[in-house]
Amino acid sequence: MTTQTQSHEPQTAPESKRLLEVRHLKKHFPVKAGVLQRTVGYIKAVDDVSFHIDQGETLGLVGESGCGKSTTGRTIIRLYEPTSGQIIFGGQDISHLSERQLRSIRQDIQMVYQDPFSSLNPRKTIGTILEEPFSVHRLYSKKERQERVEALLEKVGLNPSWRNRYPHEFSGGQRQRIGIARALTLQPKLIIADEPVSALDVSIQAQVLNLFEDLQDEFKLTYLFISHDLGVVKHICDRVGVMYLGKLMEIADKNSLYDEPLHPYTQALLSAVPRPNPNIKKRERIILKGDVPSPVNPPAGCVFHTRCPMATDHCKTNVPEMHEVKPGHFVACHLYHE
Amino acid sequence: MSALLEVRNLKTYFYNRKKELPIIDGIDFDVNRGETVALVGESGSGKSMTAFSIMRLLPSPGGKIVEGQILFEGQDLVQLSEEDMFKVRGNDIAMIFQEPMTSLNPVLTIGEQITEVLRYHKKMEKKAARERAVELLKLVGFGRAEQILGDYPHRLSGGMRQRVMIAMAMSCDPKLLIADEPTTALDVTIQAQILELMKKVSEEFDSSIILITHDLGVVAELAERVIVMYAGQIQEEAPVKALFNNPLHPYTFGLLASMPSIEGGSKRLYSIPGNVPSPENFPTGCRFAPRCAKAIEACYKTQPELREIEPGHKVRCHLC
Amino acid sequence: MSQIHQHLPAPATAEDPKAVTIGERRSLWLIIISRFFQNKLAVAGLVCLILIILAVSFAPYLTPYEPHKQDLTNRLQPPSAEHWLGTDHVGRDIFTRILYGGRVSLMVGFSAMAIMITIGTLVGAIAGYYGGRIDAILMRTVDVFISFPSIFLLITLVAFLQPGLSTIIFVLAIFGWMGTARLVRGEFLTLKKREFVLAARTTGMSNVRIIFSQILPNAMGPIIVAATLGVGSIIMTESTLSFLGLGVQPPTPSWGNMLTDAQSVTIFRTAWWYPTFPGLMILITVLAFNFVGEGLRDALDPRVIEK
Amino acid sequence: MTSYILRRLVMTIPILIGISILSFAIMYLAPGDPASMLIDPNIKPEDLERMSERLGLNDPPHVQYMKWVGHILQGDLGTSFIQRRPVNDIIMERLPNTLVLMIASSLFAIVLAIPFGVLSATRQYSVLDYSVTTFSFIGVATPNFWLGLMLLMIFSVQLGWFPSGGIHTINVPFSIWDRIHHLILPMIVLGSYDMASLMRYTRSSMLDVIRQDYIRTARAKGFRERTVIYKHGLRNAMIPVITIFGLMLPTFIGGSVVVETLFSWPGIGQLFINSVVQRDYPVIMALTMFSAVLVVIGNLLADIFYAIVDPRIEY
Amino acid sequence: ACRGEEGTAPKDDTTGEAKEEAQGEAADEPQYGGDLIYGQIGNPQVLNPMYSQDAASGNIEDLIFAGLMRTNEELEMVPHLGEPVEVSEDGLEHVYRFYKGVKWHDGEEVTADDVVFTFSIPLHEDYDGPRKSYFENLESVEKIDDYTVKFILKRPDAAWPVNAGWPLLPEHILGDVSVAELGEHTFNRDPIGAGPFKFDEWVEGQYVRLVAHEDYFEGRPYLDSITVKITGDTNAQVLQLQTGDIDMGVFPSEEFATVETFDHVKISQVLRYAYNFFGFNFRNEFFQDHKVRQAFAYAIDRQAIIDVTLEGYGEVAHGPVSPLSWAWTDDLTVYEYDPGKAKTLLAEAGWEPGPDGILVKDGQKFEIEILYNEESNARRTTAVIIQDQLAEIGIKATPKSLEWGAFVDTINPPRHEFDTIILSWNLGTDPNPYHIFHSGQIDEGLNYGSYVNEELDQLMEAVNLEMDEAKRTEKLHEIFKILSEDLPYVFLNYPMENVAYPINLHGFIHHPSVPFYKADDWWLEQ
Ligand SMILES: Nc1ncnc2c1ncn2[C@@H]1O[C@H](COP(=O)(O)OP(=O)(O)OP(=O)(O)O)[C@@H](O)[C@H]1O
Ligand SMILES: Nc1ncnc2c1ncn2[C@@H]1O[C@H](COP(=O)(O)OP(=O)(O)OP(=O)(O)O)[C@@H](O)[C@H]1O
Ligand SMILES: [Mg+2]
Ligand SMILES: [Mg+2]
Ligand code: NI
Repeated sequence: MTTQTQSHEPQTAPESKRLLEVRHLKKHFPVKAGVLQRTVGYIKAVDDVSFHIDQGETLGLVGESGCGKSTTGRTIIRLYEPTSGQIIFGGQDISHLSERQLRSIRQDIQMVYQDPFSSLNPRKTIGTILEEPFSVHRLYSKKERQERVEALLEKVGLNPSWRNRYPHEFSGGQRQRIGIARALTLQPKLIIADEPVSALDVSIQAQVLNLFEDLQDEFKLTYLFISHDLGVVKHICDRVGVMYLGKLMEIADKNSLYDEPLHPYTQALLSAVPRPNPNIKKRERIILKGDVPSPVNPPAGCVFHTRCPMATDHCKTNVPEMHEVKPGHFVACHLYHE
Repeated sequence: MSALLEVRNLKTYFYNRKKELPIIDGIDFDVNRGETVALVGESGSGKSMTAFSIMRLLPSPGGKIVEGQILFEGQDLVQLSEEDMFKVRGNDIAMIFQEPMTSLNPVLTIGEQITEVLRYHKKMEKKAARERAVELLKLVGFGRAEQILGDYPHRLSGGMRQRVMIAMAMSCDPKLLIADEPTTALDVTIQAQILELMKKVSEEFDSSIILITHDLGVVAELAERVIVMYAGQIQEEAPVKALFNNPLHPYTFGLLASMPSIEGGSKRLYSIPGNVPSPENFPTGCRFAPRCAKAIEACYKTQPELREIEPGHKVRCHLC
Repeated sequence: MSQIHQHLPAPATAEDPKAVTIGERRSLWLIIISRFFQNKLAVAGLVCLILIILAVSFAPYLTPYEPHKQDLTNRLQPPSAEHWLGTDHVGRDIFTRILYGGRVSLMVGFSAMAIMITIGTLVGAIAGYYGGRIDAILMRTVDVFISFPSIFLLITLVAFLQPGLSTIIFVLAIFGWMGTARLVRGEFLTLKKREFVLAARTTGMSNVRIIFSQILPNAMGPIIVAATLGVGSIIMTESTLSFLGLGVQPPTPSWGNMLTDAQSVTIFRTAWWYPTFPGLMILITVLAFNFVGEGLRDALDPRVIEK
Repeated sequence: MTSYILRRLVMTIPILIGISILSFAIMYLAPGDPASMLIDPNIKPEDLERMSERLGLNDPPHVQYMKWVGHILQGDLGTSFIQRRPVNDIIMERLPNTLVLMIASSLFAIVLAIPFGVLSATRQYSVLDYSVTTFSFIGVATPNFWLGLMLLMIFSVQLGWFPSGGIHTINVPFSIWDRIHHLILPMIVLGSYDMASLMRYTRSSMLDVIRQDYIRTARAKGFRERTVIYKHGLRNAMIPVITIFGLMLPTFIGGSVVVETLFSWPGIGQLFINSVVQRDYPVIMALTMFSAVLVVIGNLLADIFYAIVDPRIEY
Repeated sequence: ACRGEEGTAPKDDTTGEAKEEAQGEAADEPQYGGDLIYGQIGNPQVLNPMYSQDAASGNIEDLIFAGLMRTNEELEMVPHLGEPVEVSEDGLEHVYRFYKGVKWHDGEEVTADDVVFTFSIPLHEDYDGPRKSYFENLESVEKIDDYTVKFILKRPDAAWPVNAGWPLLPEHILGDVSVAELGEHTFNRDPIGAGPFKFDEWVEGQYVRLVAHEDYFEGRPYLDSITVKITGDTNAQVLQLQTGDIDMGVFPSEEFATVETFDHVKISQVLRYAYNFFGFNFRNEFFQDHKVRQAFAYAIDRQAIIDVTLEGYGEVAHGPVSPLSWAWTDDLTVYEYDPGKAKTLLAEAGWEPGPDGILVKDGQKFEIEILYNEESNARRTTAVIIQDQLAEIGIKATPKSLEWGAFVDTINPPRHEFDTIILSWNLGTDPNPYHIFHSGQIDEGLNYGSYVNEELDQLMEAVNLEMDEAKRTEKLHEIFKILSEDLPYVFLNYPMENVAYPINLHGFIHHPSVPFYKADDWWLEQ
């Protein structure tokens, strides 16, 4: 397939509103084996992914475990060196900046993590944790920092007088709020939230989701929201991308995607979600065969063809390109392409 | 016909540094033959401990059944000798766990782990046990069942391991299967496979199932009756439809309302304030009162009783 | 679903900070200390150590004798009211020498431990954090040192170098840091993947600062345990070197070299107290360090703290 | 598996090079040489010079090192300065004695440590557990030379149950009982430390294992405690213990220095001390190298064994 | 054993007088048979007298090999396999004849070829053993007939019989071996000699077993075998003596009280032909002052040191000559223990107590190191006692021990890095302490302390040239007197050697330097 990929770029907004644009991003982790521990192959954790996020928008990334959601997020924030591709943030290509050059960018992109237990340094009080970004960037005086920390705590619904407490004194939901507060300290433009509510109970999850929404309104934040819970994504996102084995399968406006999923994988995924409603008639459920293949040796052609109920021989050999099938609705599937 | 399992006023306490923690504080429920009952509730509400109490596998030292009866086919498991309990576990009552990754012994092959149950409880010959194991594995959807027998667990994916666990649990035709969050660790597509499988298995073997989960979606799909637990107590018990359509307890309300659904819109979610209390400081009065939006004075003072409001629909709330 | 929303009052209280209860207020150290104090053996060990440290610190007030003062007319006297633990082969008071020897033994133990832990921590931290080639080189170095039968090297080095406390300390430390390095590396390998470290990196924190202010404090538990157990094992190794005639030099007493002096069949036969008490002191002290170390290991277990 | 073993073997090469450089450096920098250790008015400096020349001690260090390594690669550990014969011969004559002692001690350690470690884990907080724990703590805290002296004094001198040294009685025909009789005390002294630590490792490893999910699974299957512990627990518990055992080799070698001195046991530990005293560099270097290789091999074996026991290890 | 002591005394190179000999109850007739296990601490190196340099090997070589001459109990050289017949007038040619019918262990006869062969070895340029200098005075050796040989010396040497007694090696076995390879020849671990005992078995690190040489020219030894068992250290030696793992052996005086209690052994004691001393380094200006040295001599309680370190088994020494020696004199300056006098002397020398009690002179504190080697408990204890006794008079001494190799390296030229040392000298045949105190021996020799005394230098040189026995003795006495007065060392003591041997062993003579002295006469009462 030699189609000009540029033309397939999702284009829903004028360039000026674009906060982040990811082009052909690849992240391959080497797999070492053998006598000399030579690199014998690569885990193609992210394999040619392109998308963009506009200012003030929330983009959701869904997909099964191991499909490369977190890797995408972490590569964007440059925790990983991208193997290839471009990450354009605020018009600047940050994909190959050095650690020093990244320092200023770092203030603009922040991350919220999944595990409320592992994401806070257990040896530091939350006050210190929240002040750290300031001290790294040498911002504000000591007093000012304190005030800001207290204000932030208040913002995320925690009592400012708890600054001197340690993370272990908080429940999971509260910790997640602290994690969000930390992401907010440097007043970032983009927040990458990697499964921020997956570890929480429903009632707590709702609290945190609401907080995300409130903060977005208040600070005009842009989110890249990673989750495997289709319900959560539906609730909070404007647009949703579906990933499978390191590739983006479908990306569209939320309603368009949920109401009319195009990609067979998206369809299967949606049908697999149990509905908390015993009244509806038992739906026809698409049960996918087998497991996700290993990302070390992803299937040739369309990576989904091994499990796809509609796969043809064409799918086994040809990699489908992203196409805009409906306005703003892109899908990488041969079914919708010629 | 009496129920397969009748739990009567079960109290399980933990003794921790001389403190007494009422992890399970007087629960009553029945499970009928062939029925699937779901136990839902937030983390720490005592779901797993209920299951372990039934299996008499409470962590020791520390956990202890202090009161109540667990009548399984009329026989009180609490009074049973350890020796007799060996015959019940894995045979009459089987259990599968949340973590398929760690619940299989990493150094024994799948075959060994399945056949050992058969040989132990059913006194099968090696060969017969093997054949039966192959049968079971096929039943849970392994095409190349013979091959799987010789594999070690680490070679299998999470979904495959959970299927092995189910095969293992079903190997002795248990009358009751306790599934403790069997799909929580799995992806939706795999979860769908497993749920499908559990439905199939419960029909095939005509077993009763206690399904422990906190995912209301799963409950709606699989269960016939639902028990909502909170802070070691049953707050509401109802047939599945009644519960979803007409939740009586504010806690149940809360749970349902705070769930973002793929059918829902992006309206603001309802959220239950606060956190689940820890057993060390359960409130006096209604245990949910501090988080309850509708709590009245009485709620903080006296503990409500579990009352049957409608046939089959019980609730523990002063307001109903 | 929408029905339910209607049933409910507005979720006004949801974000009210005051309504949110939080767990019992206990500082980290309090938890650790209280856990430590539940362990009877550890407490016994700690009490022993404190007593020993106090005793050796206040040695001049506890005994009228001087450690080097000989009394050739009172050689090898059995324990008595005057000499609580008897006297040695040149008539020195054994109790006194045990006190002063304890100073030396503990000093050697603590200083060698400090050096050893510092080297080990640095090597382990760098290897674990940076990984890749640096890790490979450092870890091969560790392997080299570990594969060396350390006692051989100790003997050779101590024999060949100028003797003296600092040599002993140096040599003991040089061949004791590898365990710590491996341990710290292991900790760093897991900790560097923890999300709070990633968070620190995304704020733009420098690697050095991440190593020292983010990761190291979290690896302190195992390091403290290693340090505690290390003091004990160093005291024991020093005594073994003394046994081979290579330990702390007389007349400076150390528990090890007191045993060396007592290492004669005749003394064993006729003056049992002479080899017995220094030996017991080594045993008790090492035991106490082990108890405390194990107690700390349990108390500092992060699995417990973080829950 | 072969590739795994090969890889481990390749990894040992830099280690061995490092070890050889380190042991050479230490010897090279050491003061004194075997020739100069004689104080004898009849031996003149020219004699010493002549002898140093013969021993190759006057070459520049890298030449000496390369020569030495070259010989080692050909399996030639050099010629003892003192005994004037191949180091290979000397080591081979003494090695069996050390091996016998080490094997006996490790068997002694394993045979006692594992069952008691398991018992004390499964009966946590019982009297047995406390006794085992106390014993193992004391075992780890007792300097082995002191233990050795005490045992000698009590069992050999006071009670006369065991001989006080040597590996067999001289001037009597070979008898296996006589050998065992001589072996017992040194075996206990050399093995006690490792027995104690092995016991503790077994105990804590077992305690760890019995909290695992798959043990819960085994219990849920209705197995008796014995099956649960020995069939499902033990093998898993042994996995970390095996690595520990590999790491214990150096302590055995180190301990042999002390034990062989105490019990006049003519093994390589005793040889080592003698050689250090006599500045017999070829022997010292050969022995350090040799025991380092032994340790490396021990670790290699432990790793391989580990890979065999633990199916999760992919090679 | 102490190698510091071995150095100066090649084992059969001594004359003098054994002070005491074991009183074998020689009432009964000697009996043949019996095996003796002799415990020895050191591990022998090579069993070839041309190459071995340790006492452990030397002792065993005494049993296996024999030479033309040997030492007797009085430490005099006496004929053994042969005898001196003639010395040329210029003293350069020594003719020796030896007896007929002396057999090697393999049955061959010992001939003049063997003698020529043996003495040619150290003269050969390829010879790489430690003995070359021993024979530097030998020009050549010639065979006169099968039983007569002639040694031709470069300079006259009254002590030649000592060297002439060097153990013989068999020419018929080693004759074809090139001298360069001799050192590594397998013969050295499977030797054949003409001595009373025949090599049987050597198990590395364990024992060397010797059996009676049936054809020994003085008659078959009574014992069937002697096994020299290597015990490794003194504790093991004593313990094995107790448990009967060894029958006989030397043990340190500290263990006397224990060995005394054993019923199955007797103890024999004899002064060793050696003395312990405390030496000054004259490079340290403190010690240039005679008064300071005298103060040291007064401050050190030498009897106490003997009592503590040797359990009283030794004699106080005042000079560098042994009571066993023919050159012994008691006309020596004696400094009795008197710390008061020591203080006075130091005060006279200008040393005043400082604020901390340590003496000070010209702003310098009197702080010194006592260097010694970690050799035995006794050595260590000596250091500690001296340290304490010096503290009494206001001198801060710090004992410092070094392992032997490092020790020698430190005190040897060119380093001379010490203040004071504790060491001991074994005494040689020649009582002239030339090697130790002559100023010419500073840069290469044993005068570690760099002691210079011109008068003494002249005297010692004169003794070397003096041929007249009486005048020689007189001069020697003068030397000893000066040394005991001038104190380059504080002479400490002459230690005793203790040997435990089975009660049924007869014929044992406790020789001060040859452990297996006339072992062919030893017999066990069955
Ligand atoms: N640092 C790494 N080194 C090697 N492989 C990695 C690394 N991080 C991730 N991977 C691999 O890359 C693939 C994608 O992982 P990633 O964590 O991005 O998935 P994910 O979609 O976030 O999954 P989850 O839902 O489990 O978080 C996985 O196969 C994973 O094993
Ligand atoms: N070994 C133990 N010692 C003390 N308390 C325990 C122990 N195990 C569980 N608990 C407590 O028992 C209570 C109930 O736990 P349980 O595991 O039954 O909850 P659950 O409803 O299964 O929660 P989850 O959804 O997280 O599995 C919790 O408060 C927990 O802290
Ligand atoms: Mg992820
Ligand atoms: Mg649970
Ligand atoms: Ni709704």
